[in-house]
Amino acid sequence: MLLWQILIDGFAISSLYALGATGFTLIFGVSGVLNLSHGSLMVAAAVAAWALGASFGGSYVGAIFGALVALLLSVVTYFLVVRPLQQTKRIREEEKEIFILTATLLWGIMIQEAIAYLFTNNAKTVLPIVGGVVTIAGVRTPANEIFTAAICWLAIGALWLLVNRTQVGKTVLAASMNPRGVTLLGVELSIVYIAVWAIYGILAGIAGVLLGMFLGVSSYSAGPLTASAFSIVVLGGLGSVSGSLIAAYVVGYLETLTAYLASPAYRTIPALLLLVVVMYIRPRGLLGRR
Amino acid sequence: MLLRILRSPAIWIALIVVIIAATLPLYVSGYVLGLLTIAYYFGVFSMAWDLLFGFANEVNFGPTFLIGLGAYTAGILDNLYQPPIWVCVLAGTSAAVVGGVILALPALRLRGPYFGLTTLVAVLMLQNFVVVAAGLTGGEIGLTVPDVLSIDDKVNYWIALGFMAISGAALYGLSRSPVGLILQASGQDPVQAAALGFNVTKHKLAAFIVSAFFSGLAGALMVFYLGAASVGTFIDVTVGVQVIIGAVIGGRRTILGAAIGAIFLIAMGETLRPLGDLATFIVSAMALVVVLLFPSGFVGMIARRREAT
Amino acid sequence: MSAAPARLEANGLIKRYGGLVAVKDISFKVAAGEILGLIGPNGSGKSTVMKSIIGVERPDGGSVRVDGTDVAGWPSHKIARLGVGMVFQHSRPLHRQTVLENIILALLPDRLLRLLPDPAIEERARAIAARVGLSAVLHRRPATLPFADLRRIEVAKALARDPRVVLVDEPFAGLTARETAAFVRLIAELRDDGRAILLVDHNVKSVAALADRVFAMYVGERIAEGSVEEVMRDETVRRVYLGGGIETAARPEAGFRDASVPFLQADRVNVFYGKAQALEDVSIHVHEGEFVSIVGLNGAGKTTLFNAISGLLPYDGEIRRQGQSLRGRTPAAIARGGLVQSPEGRELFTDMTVRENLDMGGQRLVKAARAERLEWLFDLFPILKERQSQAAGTLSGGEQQMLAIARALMMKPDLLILDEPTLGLAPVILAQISKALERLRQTTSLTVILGEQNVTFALPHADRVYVLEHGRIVWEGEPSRFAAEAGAAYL
Amino acid sequence: MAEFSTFCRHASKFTGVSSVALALTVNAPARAEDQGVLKIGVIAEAQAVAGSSIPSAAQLAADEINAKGGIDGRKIEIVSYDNHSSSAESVRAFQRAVNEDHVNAVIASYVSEVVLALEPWAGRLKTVMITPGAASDVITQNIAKDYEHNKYTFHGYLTSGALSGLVCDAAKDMLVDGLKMKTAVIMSEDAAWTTPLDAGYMQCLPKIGLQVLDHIRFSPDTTDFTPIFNNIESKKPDVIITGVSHVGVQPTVQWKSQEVPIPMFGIASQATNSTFWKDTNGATEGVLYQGVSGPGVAVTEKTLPFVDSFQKKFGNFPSYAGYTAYDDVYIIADAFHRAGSADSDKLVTAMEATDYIGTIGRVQFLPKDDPHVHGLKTGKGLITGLFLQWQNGAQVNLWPAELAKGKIAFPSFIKVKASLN
Repeated sequence: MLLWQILIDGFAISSLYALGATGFTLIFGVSGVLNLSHGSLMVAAAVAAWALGASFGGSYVGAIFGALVALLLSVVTYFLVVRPLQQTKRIREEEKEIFILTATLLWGIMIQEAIAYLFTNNAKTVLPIVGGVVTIAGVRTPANEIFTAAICWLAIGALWLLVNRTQVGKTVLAASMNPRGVTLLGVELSIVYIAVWAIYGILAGIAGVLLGMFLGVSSYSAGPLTASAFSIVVLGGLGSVSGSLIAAYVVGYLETLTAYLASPAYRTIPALLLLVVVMYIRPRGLLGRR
Repeated sequence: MLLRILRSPAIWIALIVVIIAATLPLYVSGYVLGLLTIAYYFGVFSMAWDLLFGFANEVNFGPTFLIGLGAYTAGILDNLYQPPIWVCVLAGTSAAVVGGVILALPALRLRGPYFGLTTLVAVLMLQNFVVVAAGLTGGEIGLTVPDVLSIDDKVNYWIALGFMAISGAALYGLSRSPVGLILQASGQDPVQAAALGFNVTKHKLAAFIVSAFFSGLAGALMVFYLGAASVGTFIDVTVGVQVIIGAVIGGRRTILGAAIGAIFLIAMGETLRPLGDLATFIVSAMALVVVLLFPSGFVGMIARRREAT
Repeated sequence: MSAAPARLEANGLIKRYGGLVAVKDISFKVAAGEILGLIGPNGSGKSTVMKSIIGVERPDGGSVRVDGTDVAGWPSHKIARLGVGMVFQHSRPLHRQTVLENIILALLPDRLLRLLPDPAIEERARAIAARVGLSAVLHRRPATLPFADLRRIEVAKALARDPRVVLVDEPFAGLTARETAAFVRLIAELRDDGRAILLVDHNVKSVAALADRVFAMYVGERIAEGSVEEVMRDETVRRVYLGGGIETAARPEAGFRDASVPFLQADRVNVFYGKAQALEDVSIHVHEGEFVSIVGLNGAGKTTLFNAISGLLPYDGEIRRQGQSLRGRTPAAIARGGLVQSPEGRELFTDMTVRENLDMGGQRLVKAARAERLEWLFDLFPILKERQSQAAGTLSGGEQQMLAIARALMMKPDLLILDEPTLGLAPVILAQISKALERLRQTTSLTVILGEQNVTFALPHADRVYVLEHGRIVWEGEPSRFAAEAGAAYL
Repeated sequence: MAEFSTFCRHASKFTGVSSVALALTVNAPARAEDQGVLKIGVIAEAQAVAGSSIPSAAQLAADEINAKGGIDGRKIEIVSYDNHSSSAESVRAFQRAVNEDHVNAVIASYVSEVVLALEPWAGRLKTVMITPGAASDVITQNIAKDYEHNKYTFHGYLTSGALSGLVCDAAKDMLVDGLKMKTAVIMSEDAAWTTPLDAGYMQCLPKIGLQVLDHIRFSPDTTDFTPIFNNIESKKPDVIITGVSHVGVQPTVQWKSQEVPIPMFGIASQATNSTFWKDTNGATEGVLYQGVSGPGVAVTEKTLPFVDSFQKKFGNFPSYAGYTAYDDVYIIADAFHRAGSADSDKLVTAMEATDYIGTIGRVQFLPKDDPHVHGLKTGKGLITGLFLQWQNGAQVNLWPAELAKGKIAFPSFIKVKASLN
């Protein structure tokens, strides 16, 4: 019984983590950018969905709107913040990393503060698309929880198809392995990057909206969300999508186990400990490429 | 080279600024003093960070790990046994140094984003520890310490100013000293530095210790200014972010610039206070503009102009 | 000379990277007051030897003795303190410090408590500066200095600890004739102080002016050792650098239709890396359907030239395709325009299958055209057909090279640039690639520029040959005349 | 970035005063008698729902008093400071209030953390401070521990201990007698104020006949409450006794979305906000919470007039801290009047003698020898509090019976064994 509960709850939250981290790691893989405004994007999506859903009632409309907001923001992030830094000649290459980190961080804070200003920093919960509960293996589970997991995997699946079955996706993948090679084959890298940021935006958006339905968000969540995506991606290995997926489940279940068996108060600690250990023993993460 | 330092206008300007600053309490409201007192402590945080980033070329995302260690150790000690304040401050500082070494020793092996990452994780760990060990640390509530440096905001102001001035002089001097040179070389190109016979790891570790020393000391002192310590004030990642941004917009690799940047951030946040929640938004926006358009920061811009000639 | 006691002695040095053995049992001695030239083409392992000596790499076997002390596997800073100085090829001085400070830095003891500057050190720094000829610019910042002076700073730093052994990496790269002369004098003086000096470079010629002895390496092994003349005469060396008796099959330049407006023309192209000039007034032209080889040692500027043509580098001068300037077009646009490069190092998508790599090349072709093209390529490189579904990264070096060429050909290029296709490949593979090139030459109107340091491979396929040296075109002509006219320059 | 040092939005307004300050030493700060004005500093969380009512309510009270000619002819001036819910910023605000703006007393914050950080400063700067909303018992315990130093602090709101008592009183009537409930699980956030609250629960629940099956404390930054609810459910209690303030929306929403078949009953500060229904998309339907006030509930004859004028003036309903802040101004003013001076020590003595009918009941402070000295006295005839329930979008008061405005009712997914008589 308890086992089943842990299995089911852990699955939902892990799927959410997985979706959140996938886009994050994708961006790093292709353009080597760790986007610290990640959490803010997710929150923005959720709040947008909440605001629209509240005023027009339609949860679907709200959800889609939320995802679009994230998409928009992510593309803006690329053009306004990341790209100028990547192209400037005034910063030495080896220093660009810290600049991009700082800049995306600032950008994230701006988004977060804007949200707090416009919608206060109370926690918001998006009206779930599906309500009610179903009983699986004796565990009464909110339909929304299952819905969340399902959508997450649909999105991840879609991403997989995109990357492995379409020309665009293949190009993106190729670019992540060898940007120079792609250029020499007549592909404009800038277009690839825009595509990637767009894909990332949608993924983050969906994750954000689902989070809003599942657990609720407030502008305060932005930091923790970035942090968790960050640690998951590092745990899985920077740039390795499959790595992040695995890591997401490791973290998700670790947290759920702790919450059930020890105490909800210690939820995040074992995951952090694991992260530290991995950092020291195997810095490039579980499936890290570099 | 010592002469060069004395000849460099930076020092003289800094000296004059400090002297003027010391007279502020005579004609500035206590509220402004309180604001500057905090700003000065942040100035030290940022300078200590700049020594690591600008010279050792190591990005430490966890300045608040060191700051927090210093602050909480001092605070807890005072809370439990009420020894003289200086004992607590000393203890806090040493705790920060020890913690710094424990963090740096393994972390220095890591390259690229990983060093920064480890330091970030260290902060999260500390934060969790403080919350979990609520009995000792006051947890979410924060910690109230029985003793304070002074209840007179002028005195507090002068302490902070003096402390910042001394730390600034020390760190700046260090950065311009022979070891500073070695450190800079080690940061820029470890292979070449080693080929010149320098033990790169040793120097980076030393830099980390110095940085930890000043961060911890500043943290401990700040506790005894506020009479309270809370995660939100000393450990939260956002605090670290503010420290880093201060250093970056002030001008990395300039030490003094870091202080200016930090003070600017806090002063700005304050002047814009009437805008309420928008204040933080605008300050972040300004900082972002600086990062994007003037990557070498306030002081960096001036310095560059001088170098060009 | 071998009688003289060895200052620096490498004995049975071995270095492996995973499976590949980069250095196979290398042994040599350098006596005090002697200059040894360590030469070898790219990938010969000479740099690895150098790194093993200064402790950047940890040798897997053998010993490195400095005046008898075995330093193999020591951390570099210990080796440096024992008296081994290194002049790096790429200088990275501290940009915010003056020249003097940069030299002082090298003189500082490795102590943490060095808080106050020591006037004695500054004196020595000035002395060293004077010696390497920097006195005039002591208080300038490196950013404002010419390239030669930056190199001088490197020499000064290497001298700081008064080393008994000095390693110099590509001593004259990027220097003008006059500057080179000055450096020859400088290094000669160092020898006369009784230091042991190891010059590391690509070919005999570049160290001929200085080296008392030369030690030649090829794919990790010693191939020759002796005086400059001996090594230059050595058969193996000549084969490695010039190839043996090569039969050439050049088609006369006049025979090409567009003789009036060349298909591709580079006109007085100059490229700088920072202060170092990588290309100096390089002018070449290629006719439609012509096969042109550009031979030159690694570092001579071939890749730089190709990258300029592909639009990957900013350059001065003009590059025209059928009379139209290529300036301002993105690399991708140039590639789409049919000017395709198969780059040095191949740049494959290693985690993708062979087929996926090829499809990436053919992505702008319609399905039918792509299939037909694939057919043709599989016929050209049958091995790729078998390997279709295998990850590119798992292919052998030769197969990877074929894939790189095939991938470029998938773009249906008008002009194909092949940069170092033979790098580190076994002869049998070379034969296959050779055959493929020959077929392209016979059966297609494709224009090819082939960049090579391996003359054996470069000449047979060439209608014309350019020799590139230190960023300058030093010779142009039919392959048949190469050995006679350019061989010496090339060794 | 959240940590920028703080100060109220009217900074500029006071820079004039500051010049006066210079001559004066800090340990005996100049009170504002000379200007014939009584200054009360208000340090609160301007953007938090509960905190935002504090300055407004205080201002309202001041205006009323001034309209009636002030206290002994002296006007009352409110000086308010936004502390961004941060102890550090509150300390700075407090220092400025006393040293710079020379306030005579301070009304501070609804967050226990903040008040605890300020308490020693009230002692150091010898300035009367009263909190309209913090609940931690530690505040009063500190006074008991070192009365001479901490006597300047007053607890103007119910301590957690007191709150637990009130919850038990209500639970006795509504759950045990009304719904024949036998068992309960305590669920509270891990924060300063809940420690004594839980202790109180553990002690009084069995007394009224509710057996405590389990006691769960969770970190205030918990977002996923699934494990907690599942855990509780596996214990099969009749009711969940809550102690939540920092969190609120998330547990409520997940309680609904998981259809946890057990009612929630107890302290839920956020549920007292009128916006709570929208924030939770109506998930709060059926939530039972303790309050000191409620829409349309006339606790005393002063309650409704206050709510009306508050709403007229600010367009929304006051939070629970609003009521107390309003009363606190009157209490301080009254103490001024009786002390006949703004000298802090005289003021303390006068405050201790307070007997005042406010908006939430009759206010008296516990005497010096009490372990909760300077805390509020509770019980019949003093302060009893209310018990309300969210019923389709409205906050309906159910307890005490004489003030009840409706009957207890639960959403369909809640299984209450006993019939709702």
